[in-house]
Amino acid sequence: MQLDNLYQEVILDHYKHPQNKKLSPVFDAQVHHVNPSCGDEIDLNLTINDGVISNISWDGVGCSISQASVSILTELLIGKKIADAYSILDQFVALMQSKGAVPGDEYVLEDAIALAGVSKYPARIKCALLGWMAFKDASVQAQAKSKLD
Amino acid sequence: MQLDNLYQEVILDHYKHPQNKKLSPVFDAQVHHVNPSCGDEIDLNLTINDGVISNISWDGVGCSISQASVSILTELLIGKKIADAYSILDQFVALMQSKGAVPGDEYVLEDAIALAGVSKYPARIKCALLGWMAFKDASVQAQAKSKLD
Amino acid sequence: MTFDPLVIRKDFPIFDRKIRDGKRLVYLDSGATSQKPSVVIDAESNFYRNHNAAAHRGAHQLAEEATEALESARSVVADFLGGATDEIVFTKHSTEALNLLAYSIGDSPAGNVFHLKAGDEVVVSEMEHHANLIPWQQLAKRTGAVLKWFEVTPDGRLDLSDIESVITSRTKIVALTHQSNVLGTINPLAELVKRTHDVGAIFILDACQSVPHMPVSVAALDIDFLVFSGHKSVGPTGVGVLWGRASLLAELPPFLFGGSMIENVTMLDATWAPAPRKFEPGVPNMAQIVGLGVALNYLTKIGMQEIHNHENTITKYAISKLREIEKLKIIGPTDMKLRGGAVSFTLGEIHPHDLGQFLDNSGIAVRTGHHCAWPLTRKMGVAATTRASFYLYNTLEDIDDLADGVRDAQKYFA
Amino acid sequence: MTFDPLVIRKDFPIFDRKIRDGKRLVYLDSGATSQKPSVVIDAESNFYRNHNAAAHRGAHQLAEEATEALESARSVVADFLGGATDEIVFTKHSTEALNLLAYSIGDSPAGNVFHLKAGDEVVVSEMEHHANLIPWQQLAKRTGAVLKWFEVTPDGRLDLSDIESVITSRTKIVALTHQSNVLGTINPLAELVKRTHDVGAIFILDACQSVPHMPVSVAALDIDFLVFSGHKSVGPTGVGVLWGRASLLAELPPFLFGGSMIENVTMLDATWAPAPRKFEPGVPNMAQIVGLGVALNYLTKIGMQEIHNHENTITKYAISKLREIEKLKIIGPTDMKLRGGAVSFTLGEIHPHDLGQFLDNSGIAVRTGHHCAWPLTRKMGVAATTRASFYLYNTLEDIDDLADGVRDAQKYFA
Ligand SMILES: Cc1ncc(COP(=O)(O)O)c(C=O)c1O
Ligand SMILES: Cc1ncc(COP(=O)(O)O)c(C=O)c1O
Repeated sequence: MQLDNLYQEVILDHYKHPQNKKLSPVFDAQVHHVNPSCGDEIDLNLTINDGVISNISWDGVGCSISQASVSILTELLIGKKIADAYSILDQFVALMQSKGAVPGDEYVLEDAIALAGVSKYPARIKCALLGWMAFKDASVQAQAKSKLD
Repeated sequence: MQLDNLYQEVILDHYKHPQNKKLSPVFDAQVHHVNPSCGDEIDLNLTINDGVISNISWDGVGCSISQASVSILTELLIGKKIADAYSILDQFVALMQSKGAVPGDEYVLEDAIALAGVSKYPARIKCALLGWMAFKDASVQAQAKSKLD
Repeated sequence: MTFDPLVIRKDFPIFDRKIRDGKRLVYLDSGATSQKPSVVIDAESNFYRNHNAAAHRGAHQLAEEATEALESARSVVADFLGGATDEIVFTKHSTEALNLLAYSIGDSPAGNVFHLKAGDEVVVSEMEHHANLIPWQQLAKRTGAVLKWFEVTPDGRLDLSDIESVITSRTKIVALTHQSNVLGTINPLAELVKRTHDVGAIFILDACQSVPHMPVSVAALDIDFLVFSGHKSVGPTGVGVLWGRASLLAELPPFLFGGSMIENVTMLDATWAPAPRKFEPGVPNMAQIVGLGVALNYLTKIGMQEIHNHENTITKYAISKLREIEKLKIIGPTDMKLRGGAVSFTLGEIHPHDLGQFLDNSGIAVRTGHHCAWPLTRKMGVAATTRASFYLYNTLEDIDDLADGVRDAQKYFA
Repeated sequence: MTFDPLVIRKDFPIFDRKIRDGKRLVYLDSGATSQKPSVVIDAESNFYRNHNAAAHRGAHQLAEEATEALESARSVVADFLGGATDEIVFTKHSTEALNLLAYSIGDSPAGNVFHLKAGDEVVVSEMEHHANLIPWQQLAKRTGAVLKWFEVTPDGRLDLSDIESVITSRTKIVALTHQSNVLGTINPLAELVKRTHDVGAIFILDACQSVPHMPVSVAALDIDFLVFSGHKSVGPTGVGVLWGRASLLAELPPFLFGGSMIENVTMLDATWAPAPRKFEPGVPNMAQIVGLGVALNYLTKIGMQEIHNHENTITKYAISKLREIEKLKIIGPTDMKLRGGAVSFTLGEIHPHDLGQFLDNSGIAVRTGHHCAWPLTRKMGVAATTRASFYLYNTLEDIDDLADGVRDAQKYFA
């Protein structure tokens, strides 16, 4: 079934068993993002130590794609240097906007590669990106804060 | 030529030799009407004595249809009782809006019957009616004034 | 002529195409936009091919024909609504028509019947589409008027229990939807219009979801303004209608300014042509207006009552089939007396986006989300719903496919 | 490919029809609206037949296709103008686009770059179309800003001799036409834009009569906003374009309020999506937008420079032929360096309405009147003019027919 390209097992797994879906009480930055076209919402907390992402936690309502995507994101980015996280983010966004034209680098994107099928469903790209945009926003805020400290 | 139905000789005659085209200095009502779609303008002065139209005079710029139409109007309506003038006006308006479907009563409309061809050119109906609407307006004002007097 | 959706479908070329590698198109999204019959598509093409010129702007034959085509469409719309020809204003969609009203009302000087001063009240409801909510929020901000609203009951009806405290002597405008695009609820207008007029206010009807689907007569409803969109009424995109009582349109200030809406213009000032012209500056959306005329004639020929009866049959069947599905919850009234053919529902933990995607994969087009009525979905306690909406070309088979699809989705995401 | 209007005419089905009992159509009214090639007509039909659904509003295949069609057209328009995709806002026509600017500017709060306070100045010219005049008159009334204007010289050019006293440090907005729809005059933008930016004001270009006829690059012109209409650019009726600098669109408040232009909505308030979405509420005029994309691609394929050259040839020929006619007076510049392909004239005592009617009887479509630029015709000292306006499908033979027709009319009304 064509749909299985979109809903890969990895995605359904993350959807049913979302990782880090419990807001941690301590964080450097907290953001709330909404997808205005469908009403999906996410809260995301981020902690950065010495340029390394030490924690990402989240809560929210949304479709399997948005939930799985943020769950995968947390597994992928926690422990990474912030610069490396940005490079992964860029590759993920490029993959989403590729309309299925590029395969994506599995070595870099790991489980996130399972979301490649989303790029063929334009209306769902925003779902996949919701958590990533929240992360990006939070990281900017966290870094600005660390400069002030 | 099809066009000759529109530009009947009577019309071109009136256009070249317009009747009563010189504003009389005395009047019961004076109106200024404009055709906003083409910019044509008319001033019309009207005098009513004991319910009889004793004078209509006018000045203005406009196409042959509008000029001929008001010239014909003055010849037709001067000397008529106001009630009769309204009945002629109604018949003329009906003729203009007929899309060529009714011939018009020559006994009532006299020279104005020559304007029947206009009804087939919707964009020109307003030209033919410009003077008539000015007359109608002036007559209402003149009668209102006579009631006050 | 008996009503047969299978015959009607033949008029709509889109049903000849296939979805997602060869599946039959089950189009259940007419609440968002309707499909178009060939006669409408051809009317637009025919206008361009044979009569295209700037209407009301030329003394040449093409311009005359374009004007005639435009003005006959206007009288078709007037007849369809039971109004007068000069009471029909063409816009690009209902959204523009509602904004026209809100802006023009906001521009009405003191002394004008529409003038709003601080403390005057404008009434809407919690079930409004954003298009009939945000323009009034903005109007309230500009004028200092107060925005009030009817709440929605848990079963999806307007709560009219406190009608006298919502519509009061301070109320100037009441703007309500005829049928909710989310819940399907049809509102009881008689009582609302009466109360509105009793307090001397103006009643504006958002008829986007009713005019395409049932007989609507502005005279019988005794309302003051009505808007609907061509694209939801088997007509072209890019055309909407504002109907207004002649006496009110005469008093309402214009909204968009430009060519052919004027009486006189100098460098510093301008005066206006009579309605409807004063509301229609610029070269009109002529081909679309002509197409809309043909669309409404098409609907009239089939019969608005017949269409409504058919939708009732479909909706009743859909509700009964959907209610059999475990965990499926219909958001909105289930009593057919209170509703039209838009059915929203949730499906347990399965997100509407996922359900919609799954159905799409089977060729079934539904809409998911807040349906541009976000305060309403919030009020109903759901983040989003899945909506199936019906029209003259839908069949009972479409409903069976929908119900089967929903069950399959349940298995897939289990 | 060499430019051949006879070949191009074959793309436009309307030239297959006859006028007034069998006469050849000589269409010289493209300044009012252009004719449409089959590819454009078919693009609209094809959208309805195969891809019709509410763009940006569904997760189903048709909605995806509709969205894709809409957004590709947006990027075609952006490329055509030399702007970015997100800088393109679709409206129903230029008139709406100019009103959008005037209303949104008028709604800008203090602190916003667009905010106008009493005494600020808005500059237009005496040669503006009503669509680029009345919205600014109204804006001035609403805000207390002062409307100022460039005068027009007797030979039909903008009088820039006092540019420094017209555009001053109090100027906030300068809104001018690129090419006069009456005189054909092309305005010297470089000087005007520079002065506008020097005083820190915003430059808005009414490009209705230029974008369809010559290469126009918003980047090269260094302007801030531009509007044009699809129907004058071989595109469908019912679609127009507002281009704006991204940074300015971001700051400009929205105009029409409704669905799909929002970020969040509660009963009392709303926040907006980023541009262009915040300016496009409601189900878009999708088929028309798609048609416009195809229209601009059609023009690009032929070549905007080629089209412009062709129009120059036609216009030069027309001016020389018309000037041979006794009593005929051209209203506007006759130097080809200063003008494009719209030629207005008077013919002694013969009223334009009569001349136009006579020409129509020979199959020749021209426009007569004040052409929605009444202050201009008054300034030029004429009640009305006859206007012949040219486009890619016109031929020298069309001009010969026009000149012959004018002479015949002279005899007829002598
Ligand atoms: C210079 C100019 N500006 C504005 C307009 C208005 O265009 P539209 O009627 O398409 O809105 C026109 C066309 O009539 C025009 O020629
Ligand atoms: C109830 C209601 N009102 C207003 C609208 C807005 O219609 P449009 O987008 O055609 O302007 C819609 C459709 O989306 C609707 O369902």
